[in-house]
Amino acid sequence: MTDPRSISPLDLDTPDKTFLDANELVINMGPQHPATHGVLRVILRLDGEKVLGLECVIGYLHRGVEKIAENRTYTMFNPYVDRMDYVAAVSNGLGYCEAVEKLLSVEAPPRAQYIRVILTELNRIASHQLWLGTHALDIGAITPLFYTFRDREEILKIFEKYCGARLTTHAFRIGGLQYEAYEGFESDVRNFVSFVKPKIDEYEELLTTNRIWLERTKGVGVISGKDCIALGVTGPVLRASGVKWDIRKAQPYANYKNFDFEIPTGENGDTYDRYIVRMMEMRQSLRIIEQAVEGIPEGPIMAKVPKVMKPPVGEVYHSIEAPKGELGYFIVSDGSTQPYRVRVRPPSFVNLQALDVMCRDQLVADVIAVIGTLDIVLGEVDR
Amino acid sequence: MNPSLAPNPPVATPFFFYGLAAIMIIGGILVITRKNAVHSALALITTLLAQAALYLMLYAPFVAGVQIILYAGGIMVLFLFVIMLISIERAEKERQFNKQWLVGIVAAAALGGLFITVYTTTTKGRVLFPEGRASYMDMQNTQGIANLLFDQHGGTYMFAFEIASLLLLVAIIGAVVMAKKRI
Amino acid sequence: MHSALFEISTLHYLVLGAALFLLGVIGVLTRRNVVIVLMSIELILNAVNLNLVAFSRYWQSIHGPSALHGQVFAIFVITDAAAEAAVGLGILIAFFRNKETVNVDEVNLLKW
Amino acid sequence: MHALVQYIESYLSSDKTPGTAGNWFWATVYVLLVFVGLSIAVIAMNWLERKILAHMQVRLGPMRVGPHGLLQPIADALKLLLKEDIIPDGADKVVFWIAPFIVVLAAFTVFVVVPFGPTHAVTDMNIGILFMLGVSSLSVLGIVTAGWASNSHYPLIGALRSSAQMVSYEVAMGLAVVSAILMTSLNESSTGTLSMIGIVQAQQEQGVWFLFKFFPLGIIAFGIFAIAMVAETNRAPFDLPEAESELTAGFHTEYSGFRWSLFFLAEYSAMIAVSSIAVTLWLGGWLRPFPNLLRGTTWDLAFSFIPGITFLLLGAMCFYNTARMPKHPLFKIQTLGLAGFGAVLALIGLLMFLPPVRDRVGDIFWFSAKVAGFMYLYIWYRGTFPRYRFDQLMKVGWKVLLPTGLALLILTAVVGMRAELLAQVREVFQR
Repeated sequence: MTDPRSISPLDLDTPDKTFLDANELVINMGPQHPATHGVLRVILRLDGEKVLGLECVIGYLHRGVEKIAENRTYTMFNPYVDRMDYVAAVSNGLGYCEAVEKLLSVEAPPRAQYIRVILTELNRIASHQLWLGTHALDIGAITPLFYTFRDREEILKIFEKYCGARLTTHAFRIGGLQYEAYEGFESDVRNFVSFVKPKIDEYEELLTTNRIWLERTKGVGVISGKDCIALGVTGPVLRASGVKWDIRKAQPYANYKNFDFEIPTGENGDTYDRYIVRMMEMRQSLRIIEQAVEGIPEGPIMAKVPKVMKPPVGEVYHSIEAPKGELGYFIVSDGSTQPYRVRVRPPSFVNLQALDVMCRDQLVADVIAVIGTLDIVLGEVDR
Repeated sequence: MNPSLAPNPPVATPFFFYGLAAIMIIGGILVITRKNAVHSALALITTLLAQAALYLMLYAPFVAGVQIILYAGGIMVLFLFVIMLISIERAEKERQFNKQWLVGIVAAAALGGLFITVYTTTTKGRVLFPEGRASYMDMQNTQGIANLLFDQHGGTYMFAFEIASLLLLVAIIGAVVMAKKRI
Repeated sequence: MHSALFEISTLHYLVLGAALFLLGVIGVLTRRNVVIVLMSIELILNAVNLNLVAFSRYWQSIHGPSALHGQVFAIFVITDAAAEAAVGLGILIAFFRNKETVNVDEVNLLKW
Repeated sequence: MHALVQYIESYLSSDKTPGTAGNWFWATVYVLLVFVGLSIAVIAMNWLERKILAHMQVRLGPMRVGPHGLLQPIADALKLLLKEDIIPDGADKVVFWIAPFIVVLAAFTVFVVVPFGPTHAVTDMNIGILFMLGVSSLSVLGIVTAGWASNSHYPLIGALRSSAQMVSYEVAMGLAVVSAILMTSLNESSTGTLSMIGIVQAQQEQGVWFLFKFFPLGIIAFGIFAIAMVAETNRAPFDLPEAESELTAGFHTEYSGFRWSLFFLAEYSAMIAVSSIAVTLWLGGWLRPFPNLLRGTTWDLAFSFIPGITFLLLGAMCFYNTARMPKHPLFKIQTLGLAGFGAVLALIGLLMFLPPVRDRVGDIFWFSAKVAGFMYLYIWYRGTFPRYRFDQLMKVGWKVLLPTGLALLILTAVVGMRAELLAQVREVFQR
């Protein structure tokens, strides 16, 4: 038998014969498919139900965000980053703001840093909740979706109260925050933390020891830590494969070094481990939020930044740990008001490359589980 | 034995017989003339179900049940399954009949002639198969069959039954060996 | 004549069985598609079954209600039909995989 | 007029089902009643499933059409009937047209032998359970042909999966059923029966529901059947043939409008049908609960009030919710409607206290209540479980349920015939 990796999924020369003769049956999944999380198109090469290889076709949601950046000022581009990973808009904003701040050599004041951390971690929980709901839905459990959406609603309410938007928040400004935390922000966050803790237990009750869930996720989409590093996979996927790599610890940004939290890791690198890692990350995020909300200092929320930003000529790469992995911004400044080039390193895009490796020799149903477990957002993949 | 289970005397027998016979014959003709194998299979299913109804008319409810559950629900699903696995579009465009029309007609005519002869032969003024109508029986058919197959002292057909089970085992293994690409 | 047509006797079933049998024979001899040939064989087996059950009823009228031998035979025939269909279709699949045809007159692997 | 009354009375005092008694008129009436009742049950099931599932998932479910969405299924049905009936261009038109009817016919025909009471069945067949299994297995044909006729990849995969699944689980199901049938024959006269009514009567005579007979064998058989029947009806967690996230909608992806609603109808009536088999074989069919513990005429009388009380309670629930309706002029019609619905339910409840009605609806009520329990289980599964993968499904069917079923069958026979076996063993030792 030939090595399945030598077969290109797009090798369409061999005729698509029949089901019976389906040494190579090519099936097109997406872009309109309920389980591809938007407009991902996957071309599957199957042997019966076994996946010989697959190729992702992306770009159905391409909006040219990086090009747009070159025609906008630094401030004007800020809202656009929210549209990339729209379920974790706050993290995207944080990454961009910090990158530009690095370029300008300013630092946001402590109070702003604390509020940023709270909002970003809240957003991480929201993102993981949405992931859990849709992932479970893909595997056939419909109920967790409604549970997670119910609880995510509380986070979105806090966002709405804080900055007026629920999804594409545009919460941060370069140099700090535009809005002071509203009256009762801290108590809202505290209430949320005590509200959501038992809810996470509830999700785990539904799934963690569920026999069918275990059978569907254990040993599915296995990827080793070595492969992850070779492919550039980051985030929970990398950590579930046993690599303890979290930019919040490795290259602390914002003021994460002030907080005490752990990096959950898995061992087997399968779908179940990724599920467990994300569940534990939600708990760790709550821990960070608890610490941050206790320690919010008084003070200004905006550093001194010029009205018209003209960063010095140079380039900067800054990355943060977004819910889905390493989110990096590479910005080249030519000294004008507009960036010369902005390149985004979106975690979803890079993680999606691992799909092929993870799905080889698995079944079609597993492809869906693996797409779910990679937690991709097509807005970010296509930009 | 439950007396309330005694079947009723037959109603409108000729009507049902000719109706079902017509369904069976038309179904049979469709089976051998359709281009598309799925259509043939559906026609065959109709024939089989009509035949199950005929079994009921013959007071053979158990055989009728077996006919439905095994033939229509089992074997025909297998047929449909296989038809879907092999390409139909191509098969449909090809020539449907081989060049054995003559052989077919001759064989059919010979056999038909044989049947007619047999059915109309009279010996000593009696036809070979008299028009004996079975009287109505209030026997529990299923238990009767069970007694023949395996009663306490080893039924008449116990050995044949075991052989049949062996045959099925052989068929299972044979089918798996034939159809599986890699064992 | 009227009563002969409208009083359904064993002979009626026998004639119906003969007709089905002939249809099956014609199908087996003239069709090229193996699947349809197999289905025609099923038709033949069913014709036989019909005769068996009809005879069983006739036999019952002579030897009492427990003389169900014909029905037992019919059940054996159905068992055989299941085995035959499974093996036949298995062979068909194996054949189709090699030759990519289901035509019975191209089954000439043993010919040289 | 007098003749008519006499005719009806002659029926009421009959101890046979109309089919067995050869009563064509009542048989037709029964067929119509079963058909109408089944349609109502499917409609109610549609509403209940959406409501119960919604409440399990912290949402409200349909609330707009009628009070608490009571008229939603009717609105849905109207919508489906008015929708365009699309037949894809490449489809095999005839087969595409026939397939849903095969499924519906198979799903509805089985109800001919379902015993709602000792005399409340269309007919009582000698081979009742065999007939039910056989006819319900015919729906596979409809599903396969529907998937094939759509001439599209996803429906075809769905159909192939579906047929493989249903054929595999039929085996385990059959073994469980056979062990229950074996139990009917383990009595003094050692005559068993395949008749649905006969099976329930056997449980009555032996004084035990087969669920509890030869503990725990009965429960294991019931468990096998309960798993297999979910797979057989393609419901969660075995809903792979219509796995939404994988195959969009499985074999009926290309169907729309009326034809799609036929599949829907067939799915739900098949659920009711297999639940009826389970109730008949293991849960004592129309027999009331606790026949052994709470016996005697007093208890019989007490239990005969339960149907009426249930309906009264349902009516009371409606009135309670009427009081909770928003006090806004826009809600006036809805409030009145809910109150009216409650009044109708309460009226039915009161009717059920009348002695002649009471005596005749008790068995139907208990049968329906048990089936309703299964329906709730179906909804519960759907709200709780993820979906199996296809190889895992086959593994469960062939490697778990089938060997268990075989062992169970042998064990049931051994336990049932232990006296004879012991006698033979003793004989051998004495020799």
